[in-house]
Amino acid sequence: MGSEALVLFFLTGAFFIGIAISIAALFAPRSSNPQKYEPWECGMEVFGDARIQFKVGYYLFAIIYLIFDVEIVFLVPWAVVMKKVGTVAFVEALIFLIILGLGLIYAWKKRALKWE
Amino acid sequence: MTTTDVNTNLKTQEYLINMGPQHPAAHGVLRLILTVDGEIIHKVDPDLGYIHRSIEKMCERDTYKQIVHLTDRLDYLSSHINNEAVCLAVENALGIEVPDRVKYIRTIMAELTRLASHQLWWGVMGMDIGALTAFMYAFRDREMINDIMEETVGARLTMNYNIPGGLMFDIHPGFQKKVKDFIKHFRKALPEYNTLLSDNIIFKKRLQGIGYISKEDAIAYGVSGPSARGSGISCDVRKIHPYSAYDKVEFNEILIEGGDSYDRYMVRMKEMEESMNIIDQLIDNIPEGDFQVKTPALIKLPKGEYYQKVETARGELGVFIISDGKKSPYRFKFRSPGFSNLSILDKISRGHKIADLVAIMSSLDFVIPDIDR
Amino acid sequence: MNAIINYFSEVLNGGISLLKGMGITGKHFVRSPKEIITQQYPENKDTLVFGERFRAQLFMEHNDENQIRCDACQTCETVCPNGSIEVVWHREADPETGKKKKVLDKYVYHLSMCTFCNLCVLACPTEAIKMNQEFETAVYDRSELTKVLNKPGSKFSQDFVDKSLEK
Amino acid sequence: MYDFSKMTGAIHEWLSSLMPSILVTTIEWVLIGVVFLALFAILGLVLVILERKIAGFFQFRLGPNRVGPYGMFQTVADTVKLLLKELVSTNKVDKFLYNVAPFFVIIAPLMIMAVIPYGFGLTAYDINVGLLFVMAVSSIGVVGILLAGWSSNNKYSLIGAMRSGAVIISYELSMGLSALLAIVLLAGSLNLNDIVMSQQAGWWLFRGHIPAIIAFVIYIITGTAETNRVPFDLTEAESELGAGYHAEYSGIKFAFFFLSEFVNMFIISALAVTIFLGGWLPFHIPGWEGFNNSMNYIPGPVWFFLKTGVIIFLLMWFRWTFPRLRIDQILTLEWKYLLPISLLNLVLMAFVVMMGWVF
Amino acid sequence: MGVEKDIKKEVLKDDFPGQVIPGGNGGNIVVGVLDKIINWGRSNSLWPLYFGTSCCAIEMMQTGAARHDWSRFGFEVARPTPRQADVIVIAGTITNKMAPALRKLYDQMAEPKYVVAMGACAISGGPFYYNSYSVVRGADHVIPVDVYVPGCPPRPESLLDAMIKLQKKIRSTKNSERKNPIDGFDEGK
Amino acid sequence: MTRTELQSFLTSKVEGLEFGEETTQYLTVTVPREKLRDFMFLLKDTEELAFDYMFSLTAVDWFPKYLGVVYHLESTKYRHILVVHVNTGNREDDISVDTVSDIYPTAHFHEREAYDLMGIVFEGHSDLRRLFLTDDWVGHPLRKDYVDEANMIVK
Repeated sequence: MGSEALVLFFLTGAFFIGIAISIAALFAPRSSNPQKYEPWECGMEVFGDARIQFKVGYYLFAIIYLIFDVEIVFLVPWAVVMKKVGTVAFVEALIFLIILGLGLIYAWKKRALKWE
Repeated sequence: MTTTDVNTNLKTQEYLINMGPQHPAAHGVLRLILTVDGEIIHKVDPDLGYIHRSIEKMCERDTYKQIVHLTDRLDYLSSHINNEAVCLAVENALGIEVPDRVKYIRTIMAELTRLASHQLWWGVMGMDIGALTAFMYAFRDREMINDIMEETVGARLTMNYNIPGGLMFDIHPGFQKKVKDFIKHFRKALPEYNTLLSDNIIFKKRLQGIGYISKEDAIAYGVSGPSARGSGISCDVRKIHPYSAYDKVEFNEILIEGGDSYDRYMVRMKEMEESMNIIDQLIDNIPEGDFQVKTPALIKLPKGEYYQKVETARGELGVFIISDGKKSPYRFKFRSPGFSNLSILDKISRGHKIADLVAIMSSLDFVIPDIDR
Repeated sequence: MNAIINYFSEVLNGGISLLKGMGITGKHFVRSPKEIITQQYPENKDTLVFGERFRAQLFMEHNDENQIRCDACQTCETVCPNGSIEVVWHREADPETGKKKKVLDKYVYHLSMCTFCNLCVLACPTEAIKMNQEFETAVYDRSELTKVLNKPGSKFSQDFVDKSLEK
Repeated sequence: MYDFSKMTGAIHEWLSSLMPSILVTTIEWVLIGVVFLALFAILGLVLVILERKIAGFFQFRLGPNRVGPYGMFQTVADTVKLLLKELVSTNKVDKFLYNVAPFFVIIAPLMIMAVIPYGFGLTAYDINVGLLFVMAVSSIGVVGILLAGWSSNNKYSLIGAMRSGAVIISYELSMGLSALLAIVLLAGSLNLNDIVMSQQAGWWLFRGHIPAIIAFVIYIITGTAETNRVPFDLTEAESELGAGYHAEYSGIKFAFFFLSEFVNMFIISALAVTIFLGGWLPFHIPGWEGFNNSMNYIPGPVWFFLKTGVIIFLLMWFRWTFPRLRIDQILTLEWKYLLPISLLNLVLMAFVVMMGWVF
Repeated sequence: MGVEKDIKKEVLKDDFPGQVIPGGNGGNIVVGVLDKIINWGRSNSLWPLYFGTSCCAIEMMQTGAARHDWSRFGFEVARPTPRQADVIVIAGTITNKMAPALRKLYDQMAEPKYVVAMGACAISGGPFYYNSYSVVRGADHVIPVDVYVPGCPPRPESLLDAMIKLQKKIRSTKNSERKNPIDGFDEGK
Repeated sequence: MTRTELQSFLTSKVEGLEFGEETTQYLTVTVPREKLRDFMFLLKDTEELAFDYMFSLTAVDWFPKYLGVVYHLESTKYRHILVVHVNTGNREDDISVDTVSDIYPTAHFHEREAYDLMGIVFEGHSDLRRLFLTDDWVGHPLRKDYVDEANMIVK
C-alpha cells in the first residue's frame, strides 16, 4: 500500500474511538451532582486553577533537544550511505559528532542539564 | 562567561496542592497542603485530624481494662506494644510485679510485632518508591507472623493480648516452633529484601541525601525511634529505660550517623535482624509460671501521675495517666512517636521534589491514627 | 581520568545491582509453581483452618434441651468497651425458692460494633458466651448485624453451668 | 520463506475480477482496517491479562483466574465494564483538547503498527523511510499525553504531563542515535523490511559486536522510558501523582490511555525485534543445518510474535522489579549517561562498519 | 425472625444520630440476557479506590497480597482516582472531618459505583460509637453502602466473602431499573 | 543528676517552685506561669541540666480550678527526667501560657494540639491554629465540661 495507508489508519483509529465513546455516551448509566464536576484532588476542595505558570524545569532541555534532534536528522542520510562511501564519510561524521559532543559538554558545564 | 546557573532566572508561579487525605502515598489519611513551584516543594503544611477519633477523651470514661483495646487502634502496626505500654503503666501504678513468663512472652510478641511492622513498612516503602513486588514479598512474610498471632492471640492485627496483670491467654503449644520456623525463614528472606531494594542503585539514588535530619534537629523536634537513630541519636527506650525482658537480653542499638532517608531505611532493615536476635535469645528460655497475676475486677489507680515509655516500631510511645483514684483515668495522654516525627517533615522536605516527599514520608514511617489518635 | 573511570564503574555497578534485583524476582518467577502461596478462598472453604483461638463472632451455647448458661448477670454488658452487648431481662420469682431472679429475655449482640476483644468471654462467670469462627458475616443490610443470641424459649439451667464448669 | 504479498496479491486479484476497482479498494481498506483494529484490540486484551498473570507469578500469587479458563476473559470483562462506565469530566476542562487527546494516543500507535513487518511481505505500509516514520509518529503519541494532562485542569495531571514531555523528548535522542543510526549503519537502509532482510545471515544483535549490544541495551532502556513504564513511569507515578495525566478520565476514555500504554509496549518490542533480532526471520545457529531447516518450517509471524513476546516479558520483568526514578534522575540518566554513550557508540559502530568487521 | 426486628427498632430507634442512606439496587431474580452480559463485566472487574483510613486498610492490603490475592477475581487494579474506580472499600473509621471528603470522592466516581463498608468503624463507628465526639456512626450516613463486613478488622476471607456478595448483588441488578441510591436523598453538599 | 540533686539545684536557681511529693514517679515541679520561659531556658541551656528533649506535652483540665500544661523533659546526655507543671489563671478567660515552641520546636505541634483540644492559648506561638478539628468546631472537647449532643453519645 502507498501513502494512502496513513489516511486509512487515521480513519480506522478515529472510527474505533468514535464508536466506543458513543456507545459509552449512549448506554452508560449516569448521575449528576455538583461535586462530580470538580477536579479530583484527593477528595478536597482544589486550591485555585491548574492553569498556572508551571515551572518547566526542562525548558532548556527542550531547546537542547531541538538542536540535537535536528542534527540527528542530518545524520540519518549519512548512516544510510556510510557503508558505501566508507572512510570519508566516517571522518566527516566524526568531526560532526565531535562538535555535537562539544555542544553537549558545553551544556553540561553550563549546568543546563541540571533539573530544578 | 561565568558558569552561573542558567535556570535561576525563570519566573514561575507557586501553587498549592492537596496531597491526601485520599492519596496512595498518604499512608492512610494524612493531608499535606503543599506549596509547590513546579515540582519543588516550598512548604509542607500537615492538616491532621482526618482520623482523629478522640481516643483520649474516650479513655476518660473507660475502665483501665477497657482502655487496652482502644490502644490497638492507635498505631495498629504495633498494637501489642501499645497494649503493653498501658498495661505496664497500670501495673507500675498498682505496684504489681508480673511473672517472668509474662515478661518474656511480652517481649517476644513485641519483637514479632516490630518485625511485622517493619515488614509492612518495607513493602509500602517499596511501593511508594515504585517497586511493586517488594510489597508482595513483605506481605508473604508478614502473613507468617499473622498466623503466629492468630494462633496464640486469636486476632491478626488488633491483638488485645495484654491485660493489666499479665496476658489474656497462655501461649499456644505450637507457638515456639512456629516462631522458630518463621525466624529460620525470615533469616533467608531478609537478604533477598536487601538485594531487591537496599542495594538497588535506583533505590539508593532515590533515598541518599534526601530528607536530612541533623542530630540537633532530631532532638529538638522530639524525633524518636528508627528515624532518630538514623541520625545517630541513641534513643532506644529498650536500652535506656528497659521494661519487660529487655534487660535480660543482649542486643545492639542500631545507630547510623548519616541522617538521610537511606540511613533511616537501613536502621530499620538492621533492626529487623536485631529483633530476630532478641527472639532467638528468648524463645527457648520462656520460664514456667503463671501467665497473669490476679488483679481486681475493677482496677482503680491511686491518685497521681504515671508515665510509661515503650519503644514501638515507630519510636517512643509514652502513656501518661493522671488518676484521681476513680475507676477511669482523669486524663489519659498518648505521646505518639509519629506526632513528633511528623513535626519535622516540613523542615526536611523543603527544597526537595514531590517524589522526594513521598520517599521522606516513607522513611519516617507514619501511621496516621497514631498521629491523630 | 579518575572521573571517567568512576563514571563507567558507576554505570557498571549500577547495572549489576539492577541485574541482581532482577535475579531475585526472576528466581521467584521460575520457581513460582512451587512458591505460590495463594489460598483460593471460596473453594477452600471446607479445608480452611484458622488458629483455634481466632475470634470472629460471639455466640451463646445452647444444649439439646434449649438451655443456656446465661443468668442475665450483665457482667458482659458492663465489661464490654463499646456497648455491643445489651442484655434485656426481667425479674421472675423462682418457682422453687420463691426468690426473685433475673431472667434473660433477649441477649442482643451488635456484631456491627464488636471489636472481638474477648473481654466479655473472659468476664462471664458461667461461660455462657463464646467466640466462634464464623467469619462469613457480610450482609447487605446493616440491621442484620444486630443479633439476638439466645434462641426463642431458651431457659437458664444451673445444671448446664455446673456440667460445663466441671470440665 | 512464504511471501505473504503473494497471498494479499491473490486476494486483490480475486476481488478485482469480481467488482470495479473502486469497490475493491474500499473493501480492501475495510479489510485492512478491521484486521489491524482486531490486532490492536487483541494485543491490548492479551497484553493486559499477560501482565497481570506474570505479575502474579513474580509475586507468589496466581493472578486473575476466575473469569473464563485461567482468567483468560478477565480483560474482556474489564472492557465490557469500561465501555459501559459513565464518562465523567469536570466542568473546568478544556473540552476540545480533553476529548481529542485519546485520538492522539490511539492513532499514533495504530499508524506505527502499519509499517511493522509481521512476516515476509506482511506489511500494510511498506515505506522506504520506515524507521524515520516510526520515530516521527511515535512522538505524536506524547502530544496526546500532554494534551490530556493539560486540558484536565488537574494539578496532578499537569505535573504528570509535564514530566512525560520532558522524558519523552529526551529519550528520543538516544533512541534515535542508538537504535536508528547504529543499525542503519549496519543495514544501510531505513526500510524496516530491508533491515529485516539484511539480517538473513544473522541478527544484528549478534553480528554487530559490542556496539550493537550497547545499542540494544540503550534501546531497551529508552524504549521503557518512551512507554512510560517502570522504572520510568513517573507520568502516572501512582504513589506521587495519583493517576497522573489521566486522572480525570473515566470509563472508555481512560481505557484508551491504558490500551495505548500496552500497545506502545508491543510496538517498542516489535521494533526491537525488527531491528536487532531479525524480525520474522527464524532462529538460526550457523552450521546446524538440520536445526536451521526445521526452524524454517515455523512461519514468520510466529517467530515475530514469539520474539516480541520475549522482549515484552523483559519489560514486564523490569516493571515488577525496579523502583521508580525521579524526574531529575531520569533526565540525568539520559543526558549524562545514555546520550554520551550513544554518541560514542555511534562512532564505534561507524568505525566497525568502515573496517568491515561485521560477521 | 419477628423478635429480631422488634429488637432492632428498640435498640436503634432513638440514639441513632442522623439518617442512614439505604443501599438500593440488586435483588432482582429475573434479569435479561443483555443485563447478564453487562453485569458479568461489571461484577468481574471491580476496581477499588485507594481508600484505607486505618487498621482495616492493612487487612485490605493483606487481601490484595499474595496469600489471599483478590486479583483472582480481577479486583487488583486499585485506582487512586475516583473517576476510574468502581468500588470504594471503606477500610477504617470515618470521622466528621473526613466525611465531606468521602462524600466528594463518592460523588466524583463514575457510575456504576459500589461501596463496601469494611469493619466495625465503617459500619457503625464500632469502638468509637460511644463517647467519641468526632466519629461518624457508620459510613452509610454519608454514602450508600452496598455490603457491610463486620469485624475489627475483618479477616481477608471475610472481605473476599463480602466482595463475592457484592458480585452477587451486581449480578441480580436490572440495569433499566438501576438508579443511584443517593439520588433524591439529598442534593449533594 | 539524681532526683534530690536536681531538686536542690533547681531550688537554688529559681524561686517560687513547688515540688511534687516524694512518691511521684519522676521529679515534678510546678512553675509559676510568668517564669515558665525563663525556667525552660534554664533547663535547656544549663550545662549540668541539659534538658534538651521534650518528649511530651500534655494539656490537663484541672476542673474546676484551672487548665494546666504538663511538660515532660529528658536530657539525652544525662538521662534524667523532669516533669514541669504550669497552670493558667482560671478556666474561662485567663487561659494563656507562654509558648515554648521556640525553645523546643517539637512543642510547636503539641501546643497546637493543646490549643485545639483543650483551648489553652499559647502566647507567642507563631501559628496557633486548630490541628485536628475543623476550623468551625465549637468548644474544646477534652475539657471536662464539654458537651456535644450532636456528635457524642455518652454511654
